[in-house]
Amino acid sequence: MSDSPIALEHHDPNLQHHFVNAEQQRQASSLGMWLFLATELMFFGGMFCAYLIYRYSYPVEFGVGSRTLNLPLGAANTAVLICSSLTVALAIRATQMAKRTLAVVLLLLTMVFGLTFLVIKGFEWKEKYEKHHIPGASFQLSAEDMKGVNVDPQNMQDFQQRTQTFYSLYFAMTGLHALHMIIGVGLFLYLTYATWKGRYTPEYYTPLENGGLYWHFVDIVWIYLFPLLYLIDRNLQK
Amino acid sequence: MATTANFTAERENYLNTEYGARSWLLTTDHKRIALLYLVSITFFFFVGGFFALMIRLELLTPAGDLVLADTYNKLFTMHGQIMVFFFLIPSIPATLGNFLVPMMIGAKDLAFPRINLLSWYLYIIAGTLMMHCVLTGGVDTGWTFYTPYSTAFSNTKVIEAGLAIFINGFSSILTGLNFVVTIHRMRAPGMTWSRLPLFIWSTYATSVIFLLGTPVIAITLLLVVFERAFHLGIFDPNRGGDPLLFQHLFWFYSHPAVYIMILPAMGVVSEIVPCFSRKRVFGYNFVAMSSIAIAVFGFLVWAHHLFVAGISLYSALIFSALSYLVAVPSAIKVFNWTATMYKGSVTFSTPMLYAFGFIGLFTIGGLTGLFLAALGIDVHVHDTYFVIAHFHYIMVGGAVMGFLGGMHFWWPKISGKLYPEAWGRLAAAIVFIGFNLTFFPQFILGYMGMPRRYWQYPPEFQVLNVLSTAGSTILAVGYLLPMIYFTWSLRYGKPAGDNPWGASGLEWQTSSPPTTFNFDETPIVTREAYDYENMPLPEEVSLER
Amino acid sequence: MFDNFPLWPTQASTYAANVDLLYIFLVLLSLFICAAIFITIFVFATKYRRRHGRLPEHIEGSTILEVTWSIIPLGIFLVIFVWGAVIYFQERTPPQGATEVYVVGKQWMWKLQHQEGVREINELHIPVGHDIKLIMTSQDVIHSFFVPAFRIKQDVLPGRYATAWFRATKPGTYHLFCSQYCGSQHSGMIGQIVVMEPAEYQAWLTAGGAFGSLASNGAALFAQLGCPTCHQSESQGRGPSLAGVYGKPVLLEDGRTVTADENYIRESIMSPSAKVVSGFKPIMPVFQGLVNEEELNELVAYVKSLNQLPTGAAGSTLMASPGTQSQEPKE
Amino acid sequence: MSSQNSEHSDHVLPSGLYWGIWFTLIVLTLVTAWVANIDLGRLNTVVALVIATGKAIVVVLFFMHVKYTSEKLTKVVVFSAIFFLLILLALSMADYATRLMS
Repeated sequence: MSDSPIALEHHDPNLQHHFVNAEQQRQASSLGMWLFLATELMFFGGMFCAYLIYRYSYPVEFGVGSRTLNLPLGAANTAVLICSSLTVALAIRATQMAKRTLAVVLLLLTMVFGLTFLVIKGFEWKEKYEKHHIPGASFQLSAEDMKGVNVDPQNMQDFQQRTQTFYSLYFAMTGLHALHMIIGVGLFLYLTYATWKGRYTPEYYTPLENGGLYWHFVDIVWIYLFPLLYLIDRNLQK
Repeated sequence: MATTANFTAERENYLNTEYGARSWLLTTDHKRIALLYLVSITFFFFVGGFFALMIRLELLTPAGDLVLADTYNKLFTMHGQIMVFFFLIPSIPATLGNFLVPMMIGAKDLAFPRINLLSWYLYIIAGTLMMHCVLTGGVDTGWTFYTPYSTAFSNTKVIEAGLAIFINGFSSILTGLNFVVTIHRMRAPGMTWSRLPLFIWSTYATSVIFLLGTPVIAITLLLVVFERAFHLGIFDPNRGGDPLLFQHLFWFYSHPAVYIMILPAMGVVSEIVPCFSRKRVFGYNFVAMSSIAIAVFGFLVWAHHLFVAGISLYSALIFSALSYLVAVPSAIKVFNWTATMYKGSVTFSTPMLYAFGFIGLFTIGGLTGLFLAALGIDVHVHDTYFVIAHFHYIMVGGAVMGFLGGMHFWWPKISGKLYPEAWGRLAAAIVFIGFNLTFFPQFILGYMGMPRRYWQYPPEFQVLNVLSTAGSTILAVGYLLPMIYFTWSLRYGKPAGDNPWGASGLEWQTSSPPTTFNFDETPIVTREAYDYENMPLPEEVSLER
Repeated sequence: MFDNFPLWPTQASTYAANVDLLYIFLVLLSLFICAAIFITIFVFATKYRRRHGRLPEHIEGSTILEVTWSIIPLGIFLVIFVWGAVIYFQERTPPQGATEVYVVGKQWMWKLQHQEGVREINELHIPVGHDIKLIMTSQDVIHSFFVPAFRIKQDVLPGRYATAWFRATKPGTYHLFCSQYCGSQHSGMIGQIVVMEPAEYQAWLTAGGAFGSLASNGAALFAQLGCPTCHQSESQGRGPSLAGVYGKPVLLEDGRTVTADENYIRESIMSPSAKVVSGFKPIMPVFQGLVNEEELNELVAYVKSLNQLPTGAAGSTLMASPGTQSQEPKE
Repeated sequence: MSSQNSEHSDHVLPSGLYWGIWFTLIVLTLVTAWVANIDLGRLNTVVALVIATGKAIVVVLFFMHVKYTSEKLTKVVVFSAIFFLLILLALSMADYATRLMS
């Protein structure tokens, strides 16, 4: 903070006029990004709060809903996101070491992984639609969905409604997560272009670093969504 | 001093370097953005104020005879939404905060000037959407959007209003983010944390609430929009949801939001009182830390809005107890402001009158908060006019008094002109009298049992309602006056000079109006804040008498 | 004049006195604190106002003072908390053996049912000195059952039961308000609690309600058929208000005027489009075949009973001042 | 002076570390999916959350460089965000968990 300004850095094209030096500018950006992630955490936190309370209130319904989700696809998506996080981290490392081509390749890979995730997610949603698992008038639970759970036919309507709460949260949470992924891919489109143009150097790569932080954050949200949505009472399936 | 002041108009400053709409709409200068905000929030203040007057006029008689019931419901809903989200929350932070934060800490601008402009545009987009909603039918859910009424029963424009407030939330978040980063990273050499002006401390605390609270209301309203638009079942009991969950999530933000409104006003008062007492603020550390304490404790008390809503007995006990914790730092502030005047040299200039008004009204508002936090009493007065009176004492008596006090205090810096002091004092007196006449009767009404949001009411409540309506017209005059003489002073006001109050802050050491980058050279701070013992008395103020 | 200007709500339940005592304590405490602060500010501001030749003193602050004025308020707050909590605890724990009354809130009326089977709308008759437990739910949005004279209030949520209890201490008629905003006619969702001497109450109960079973059954039927959706008390609805209409001349849409006698009411129920009231559209559904004769009689009796104000059965008769009883539809 | 403070030049982590983290995360994903099929009663949820938290911590510390940052403020931000999230979850859950008691 109290670094003395270095005369040379006033000519740095990346230094904005109102900062004293590049270090101050970088620290400001980094803090800004972390604060933004803190707000993102609270944003998803509202939904996690809803999830927690409904899962506590309707444990059986959530189990039924969870078991209808496609576990292999969910697990595959988790792996895809982890891979994309790795490529982001490696891309930043490559930039730190001034390996521009490697960085561009890794960033492209990141976007490919990101898009793969979205495509798989799309297939999952399509499957939900075909199975009438979208909340609303056409919502229906088949006998297969209800396997291993006995519900008094009298209570079936209430049961279906509460199960819809699971799907409502599922779509809200995965939908907003996917939206973050789309924004992330857009962000990386720009970052890849800027890297390719050689705008980031081992001395200045703050935007890339911040983009990486965002991407990892979105990854972490999925790391929680996966067990919370896909892995409830799986053992009752057999 | 007087001779230099004559030349201020010709000196280069942030107002005269560039002209034209483009230079304003694409500016990244925090001072110009502050003025953009000032104009926009003033607009919304008068829109919301108009709705308030309509509400008061309807309540002049017990029968619902001025407007239809549905219209009345829209009036109080949009009064609340506009005043809370489009006036009070951005009021002091986005105008005075934007203008002063960089200057007070000796920086050239906020850390992210373009993001600052973006947050104004987000505010304008949200505001336009809100006005579109108002003009094409409005919304009638109450500003609280309680489900399932908002998601399944209301047939008004809930989605539009919800999205407007959702977008506005991002504006708040970005403003808060900018402030926190600026205060951490951009302080001038020597500006240590213990030398920060108290306005900065309170703005910092406010920004923390912006960052941690606003995302929760954003997602909550988004879920309401989803539930209404896509028939998801999250809060509607007919679709498996729980309306109390909505209330939890809503108040997790909306209670701290009260502190978003009051903390900056407290910061303003903490600047005004030492200046017009010519004394260091009493107990600087305690006043600074109480701002942080209010921000943190503010997050622990939200369910005291739910005591009769059906939450468990035990959590009601917890939240009632926690609610009293917030009262302690608030009390500390009031005591310290009072003690600051002890053995000082007090003048009754307009900003000081507003500060007195703030302390008085905030004390009453805070004390009636103790009533509401007491479980047994809350059961009776919850959702009655007692609550209305209480939070208007905090939000209008507190936040708006603080805003007006701050506007009068910093107007010479913002515009370079002096407003007519006599008119200023008159307006402050009118606001104070009008306010008390409007809202004090509502405490009695509330304890009598008059519920809020009532379009018509039993005749025995009429006398108090008439008093309240009478007060509201006086209050309206009091609010119009400053707008008139501020505008007047822009052209005809006497040049203010750099430091008309002889105040100690860094913002007073630059010219009035300041240059685009605030300081010709980055200042180096060597003194404590409020070092009034070593400051000469200002000439202007002593000439005034 | 002062009949219209009371400053204190009636105390009519065992709970009310406790609440008022804490309230008075808090009012006195607030007055004391306000006086202390305001007088101190006034004294400081005048005694230390700016004078020539007197400089302010340098004072940093005082930790001892700060701690004192933090701890003392905290102690006082603790007392208020415990006091308030005790009252709340009492309010939230209904005594054993309380008489149960079922309450259903809907847009925009209260439906109440006694254990004995008597049903009431927007009105609850109860004996003085008995514990009454309300078991409440809502059909649509959140409402709130609020009786200021008893100092009780409880939100009524759809999809679950909420409870409240009270013991009335004073015979009389008290306001019942809905205090949670619930839509257009939120302020019309009011009624009254009639507290009676036990003997009087027994008489009322055996008579099947104060106005004879016919009218009150009709009232229930009126609600059950959804009539109040349109026929609201303040002529805000899609249909004309029925309060006080019986026996009065009615201007029709085609310009004729008829007297609203039993036959007109009956005809309006069975074939509504025959004689439509001026200013309204013929949108009322036909009830022929939906109600039998007995029910029809009950409905007619109910509409007639709306003339005997202030029964309050149709809603907000309490509120309307004489000038607003007009039957003109509002613009 | 400033270049020494900077994370830029002095924290280029070995790529083997990143691959190791990646391997750990993949293994933990497989483990959590596998464990879910075993009946542990209520422990299933606990195990799933512990594994998820473990994965999240690894990502934050290594991929997001929090372990290596010289900046205390980053850690403060991370902790306070988690703290306030837990307040939201804990205090609202406190209501639901005690409703049946009264």
